[in-house]
Amino acid sequence: MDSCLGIITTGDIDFNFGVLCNHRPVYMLPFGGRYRLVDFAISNMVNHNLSTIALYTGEKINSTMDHLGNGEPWDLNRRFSGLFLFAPMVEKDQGIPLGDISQFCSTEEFFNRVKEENILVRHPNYLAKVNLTEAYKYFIDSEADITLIYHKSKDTEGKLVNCNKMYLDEESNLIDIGINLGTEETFNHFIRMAFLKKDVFLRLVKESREKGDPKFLIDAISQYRGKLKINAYEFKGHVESIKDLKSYYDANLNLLKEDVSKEVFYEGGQVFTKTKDEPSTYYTDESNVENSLVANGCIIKGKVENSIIFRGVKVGENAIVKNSIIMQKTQIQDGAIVVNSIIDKSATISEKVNIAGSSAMPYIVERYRHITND
Amino acid sequence: MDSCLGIITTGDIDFNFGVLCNHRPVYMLPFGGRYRLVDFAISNMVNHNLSTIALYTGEKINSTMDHLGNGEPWDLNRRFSGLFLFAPMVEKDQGIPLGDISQFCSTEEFFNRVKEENILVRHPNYLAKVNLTEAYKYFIDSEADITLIYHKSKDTEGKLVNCNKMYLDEESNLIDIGINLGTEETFNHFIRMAFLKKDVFLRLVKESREKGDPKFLIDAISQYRGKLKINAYEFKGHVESIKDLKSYYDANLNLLKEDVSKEVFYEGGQVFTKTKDEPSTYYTDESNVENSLVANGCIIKGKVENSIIFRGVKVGENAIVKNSIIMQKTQIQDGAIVVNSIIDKSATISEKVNIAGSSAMPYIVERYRHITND
Amino acid sequence: MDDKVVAMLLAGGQGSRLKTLTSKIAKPAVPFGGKYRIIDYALSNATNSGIRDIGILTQYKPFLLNSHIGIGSSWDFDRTFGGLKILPPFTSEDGGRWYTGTANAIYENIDFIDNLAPEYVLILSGDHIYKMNYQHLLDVHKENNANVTISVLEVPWEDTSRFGIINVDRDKRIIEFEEKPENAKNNMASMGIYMFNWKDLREYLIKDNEDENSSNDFGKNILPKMLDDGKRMYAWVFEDYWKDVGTIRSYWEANMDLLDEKNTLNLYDRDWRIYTKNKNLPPQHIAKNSIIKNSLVNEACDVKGEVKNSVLFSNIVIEKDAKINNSVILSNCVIRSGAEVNNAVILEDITIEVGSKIGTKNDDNIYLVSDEGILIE
Amino acid sequence: MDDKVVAMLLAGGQGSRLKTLTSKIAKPAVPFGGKYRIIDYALSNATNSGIRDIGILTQYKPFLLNSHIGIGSSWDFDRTFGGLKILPPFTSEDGGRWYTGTANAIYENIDFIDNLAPEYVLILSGDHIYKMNYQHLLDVHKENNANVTISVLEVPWEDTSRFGIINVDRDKRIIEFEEKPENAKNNMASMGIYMFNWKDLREYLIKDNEDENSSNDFGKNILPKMLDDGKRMYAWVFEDYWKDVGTIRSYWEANMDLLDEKNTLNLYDRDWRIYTKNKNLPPQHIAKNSIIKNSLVNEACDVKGEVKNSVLFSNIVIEKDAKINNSVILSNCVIRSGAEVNNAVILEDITIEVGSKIGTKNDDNIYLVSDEGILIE
Repeated sequence: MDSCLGIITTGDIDFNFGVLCNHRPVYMLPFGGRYRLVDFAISNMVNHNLSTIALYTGEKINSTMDHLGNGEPWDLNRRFSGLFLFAPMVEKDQGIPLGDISQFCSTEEFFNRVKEENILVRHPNYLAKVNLTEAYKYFIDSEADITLIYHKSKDTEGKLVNCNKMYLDEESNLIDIGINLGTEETFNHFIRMAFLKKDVFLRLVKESREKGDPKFLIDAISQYRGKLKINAYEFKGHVESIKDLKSYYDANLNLLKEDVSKEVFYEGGQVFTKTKDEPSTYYTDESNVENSLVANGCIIKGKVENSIIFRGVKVGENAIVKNSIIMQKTQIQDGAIVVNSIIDKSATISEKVNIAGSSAMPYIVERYRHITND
Repeated sequence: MDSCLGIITTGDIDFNFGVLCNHRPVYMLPFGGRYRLVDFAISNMVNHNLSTIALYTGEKINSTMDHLGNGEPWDLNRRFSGLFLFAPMVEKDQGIPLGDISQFCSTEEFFNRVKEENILVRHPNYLAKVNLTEAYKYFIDSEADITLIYHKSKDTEGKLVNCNKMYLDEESNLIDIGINLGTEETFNHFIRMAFLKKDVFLRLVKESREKGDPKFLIDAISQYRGKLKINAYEFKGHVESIKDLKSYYDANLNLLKEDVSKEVFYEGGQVFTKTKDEPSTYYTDESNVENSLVANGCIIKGKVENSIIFRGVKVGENAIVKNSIIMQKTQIQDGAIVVNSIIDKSATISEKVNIAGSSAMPYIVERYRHITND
Repeated sequence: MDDKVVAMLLAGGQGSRLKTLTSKIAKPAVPFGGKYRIIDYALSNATNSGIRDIGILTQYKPFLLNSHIGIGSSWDFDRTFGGLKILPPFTSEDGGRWYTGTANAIYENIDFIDNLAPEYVLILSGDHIYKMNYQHLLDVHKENNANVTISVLEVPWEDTSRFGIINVDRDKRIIEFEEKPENAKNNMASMGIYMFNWKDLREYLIKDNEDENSSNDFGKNILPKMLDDGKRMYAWVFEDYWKDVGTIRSYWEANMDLLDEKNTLNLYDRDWRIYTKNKNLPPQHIAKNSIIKNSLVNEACDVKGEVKNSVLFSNIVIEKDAKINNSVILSNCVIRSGAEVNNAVILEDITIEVGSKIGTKNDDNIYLVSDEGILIE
Repeated sequence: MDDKVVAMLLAGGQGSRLKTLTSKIAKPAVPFGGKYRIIDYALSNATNSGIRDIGILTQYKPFLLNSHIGIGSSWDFDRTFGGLKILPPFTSEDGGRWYTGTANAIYENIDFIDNLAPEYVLILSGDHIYKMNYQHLLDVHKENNANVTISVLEVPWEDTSRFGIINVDRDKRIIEFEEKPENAKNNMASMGIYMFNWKDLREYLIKDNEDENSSNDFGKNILPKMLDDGKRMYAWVFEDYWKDVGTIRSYWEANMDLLDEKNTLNLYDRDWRIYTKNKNLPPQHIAKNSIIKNSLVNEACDVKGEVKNSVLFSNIVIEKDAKINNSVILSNCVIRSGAEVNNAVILEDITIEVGSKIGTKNDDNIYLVSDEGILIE
């Protein structure tokens, strides 16, 4: 895959995540005990030997710079390729223009400079450990201009309403692409990941920019069906589409299923992230932990069940944590009870405080908050 | 200086530099053949063992990230300290607020986290190779809350009008600080560099933010005279205040004076910058170079006089470059004549084209431009 | 640190009393405490003490140690100027020379130290587990205007015959060395941590090298010689946790010590972290109906059985109905269903088969399990 | 590269014919071309060819080489996984062993290569100046389904007795080796660059190590043995610039070659850069009334005199009225006013005093100037 460039483009959906995204873009959401969402996209690409990766950052760029820095955890701290971060370009008097097309345009020089002739574009809020080597081979062998990656998703509960739905002919060429409204249980779910020839990409981007419309690459692709050879590659693994609080919560708890965590964490390459030098986790004599993922650096004295515990969390004596996501360095003090909740980092739930959300909508505690009974 | 944090804060004066600052903040202006302005501030601090340095970036952040990246050229790619970049925090519906006070406020967490108890604040558009170890010792020994660094500047030509002028008592305590209008030839020129106790810094910043005014730290300091122990340390070396095109041009050409280049480049520590792996510069049999600074990777076939030549520049046969600044990878083709000009990077001056500015106002060519006779 | 200190870390030890634990690696590379290697303690102490330049003297089976240390980035030693250098033996016109003793290893690298031009040289060993701020040692060294300052600690009287014992006057100035004395006058033992003025050390290294009868050792040659010459030599008493894991039993004990919440070797102290090469593994998974009590568990473990009073390294599978007690299990082991493991140290990549049993809950033995079988100590 | 290649770079050579140039450093560390060291060519070729893993075999006076290479970041080899490793000799239970020959150096590091699990191993030498895309060598190797492919080049017939000569059939399959033959059948010489299948090489290294009569050398032992066994061995002809700077004269010549604009070792080729440890020095200053013609000048030079047909390294002062002709001047030299230097190689940190004169414009000698005086060749 020497000749493929990786692009991570980011949607404008921060507002779907309430206080969790007050200070971070969606792709920086903590996930799976010690990661950020974006780690999965980057690691997947690195594991398939992409050596140049560009991330179009959100507006709240400081957390991104701190986490990704020079790309060292992904071995992307290279002199001649590696990780490139592009902050949104502000237009005079207009703020940041809508959509990713204008951002691609403003960094045209970068695309001209890199040697790679093909591009993989993906959205970091879709979690899918695609065998990119195989998918790329399909893209190259089929001599397509664009190969879209999709998943045959079954959705009985309407969780995937408003996702992209694709219609394909027998040879997997794209007929049409639209919005899933749930008329069929199983549909071809476009997971916002695509290979494009670089010249095709640049043509789409420039023509769309000149016309002023569409604003998003994905819409541009859909407008060019018929004019270009666009086909599709089926991904058969586990997909998460993280588009709001509920899907974020569910995607985390899905990791407690053994087959899901095997695929996400172990098969087809490691997931890399910034390391923190935490010691092992210590379980006291009184601890009682079941069906949970626990990161390092925790001290667990109480009861933890069906939960995701991030690095450096403390769960006090007789405290109970159930069906919850507890982020980095948060303290659940003695006797506190936390059920169906998401507690952002460095928060404190004081002694004997009870908090509980419903499984349909978790209770959220903002970072650095100190929740007391008063 | 283990206990001193370095802060580089940036002014809002991009518009004084015309096309040179269309795509970069002032502190990213190329300087001295292979550097950027900000390199001098960072290197000076590193040479005096400051190990945590924060740069408040301009809005056009991409060139900053590319150049400073992880801080490697300054050995600031550290795990537990090193270089921190803070992009301007955008306020909802209001854009970026005026002044550096609000930016310091938005990163209060950083100041709380670092161990250092004192702060050196400086502006990168003031070039001054201060012996910071000595100045810091003065600040500590005099038990001041704030020590301002100044230079006894002589200005007969009015070049320093509108710079900050200070009045001091015999013990170098601050009496007043204002604007130089040129009423005296020699005055105490505050070079926008100061040591502050961290708690004093945080108090100034927070109180000013609450009152809504002043917007800039320097104005806040001036308002607190009398209330705090504020004294001054005299810097006796070479100062450049780069505030517009003309002062930028002059500051570059001043490097052709042997005593200036000795001080700026050699004495009191090296200047570090991102390296480029250019080979040595090659001079042909026909070349004719006098009184110029030439960086590596150039091929000089023509005549170069009183000029600053950046890395990878080509000067063609019979071409003439005089009193000019030629930036990275620009080509001056055969027979072209360039006098009193600043040519930004990767431009091309075609064969036999003549361009010339005046010494009072150099002629500017934007980056990537191709200047022909047609 | 204000004055320049270069640390020289002796990491060539074979550690043969650790048996199969050191059959493929040097003692400093032995895994410890759930995720570390022994050398991490000395390296992290150096970083946390503000030391910027460190030379690692290697000789015996250095592969794993080299790849563990890498470019030193885990300890923030990957500097453009100075930083960490691994210093193996080398050849010159006169042919190659292996390091013949602790002092000789430093002697052969005089050029390395001269290049860094330090005021002080700190000699460390990569064999011990402790947390120490070397800045304190330097402060005392400077206060005393000493030529050398040795870090010492109180050992049980019955152990004095295993150590280099140091006798001092009331100002802690050293008046006598006793190398493994049968009847010690004192129970203050040298920890093998020396702060030298480089000028002094340099001179004595050169003299020592010229002496054909010398065994080129700090404890046996350099230090006694300096004492004979009336140099100012001081002791500094260290009072925190320190362990030389010289045997399998002491190795097992030191790991078990970590389970004691009152142990001063507090791994959770954020102001004095122990750094190590990070493997970037996923979180541990604790299954339904599993039991974990008083144990340290590292990343990528999958616990479905019972774990009590034990230290689990990374990527270990404890199957359903397996029972682990009072044991140290190194990375990548699998304990199959129904197996029972007591008082054991299990080396990397071992599978304990279904239903097998090692030790009993109350016996006094330590079992070292490697692919060469089980050693009982 | 698609298939995994590990490069092993032999950098232990003493290079004694280079006299004072190598009195303190190994030959691969000798400065060359205004800002490089000889080993930069092989290292940069490896990086530019897409090789990710490289082992550097050192033995002789490795200090400067070690600090030059550092963590390999100049060549982008400072990787978290794999990357560059310096491989000095080491000890095991059986005691220490120095590398006894080129093949033995690789044999002793079989574990290192096995860990990386490559398909191919590329043997390189750090002694030569050339630009080569090793991918081409691999392509030919794979096309021929070869066990080993050797890079060869045409040498003048009169020089054949100094080289290992390789005789091939019309398909470039090797049929005979002649080690420094008096009457060569051919003028194709081995460049000491071998692409092996690791499986094959591994087998032969082990066999060779068991053979007590072997001198453990690729050219003398491993390759002839493989030929005897009927292995598929091919030659690949390299047709660009290549120089083994074995003597002071050839060293001087190779530097002078760079001043020829038609030289194919184009330093300005941005697609095949030569990387080196960067010193971060200021630009060069060319003063009023100075003269520079047909010369390469590096950073931080201050030229006030006359420089013609010369290569100036960094931080050199040429005072007013000093004259430099046809010379190579290494870093940090000062040529005082009125001095004249012709056909010289001046080592680092030398000052040529006021009015002194080395060589004459038309003589045929090369003058090697070091702090031990002037050697004439």
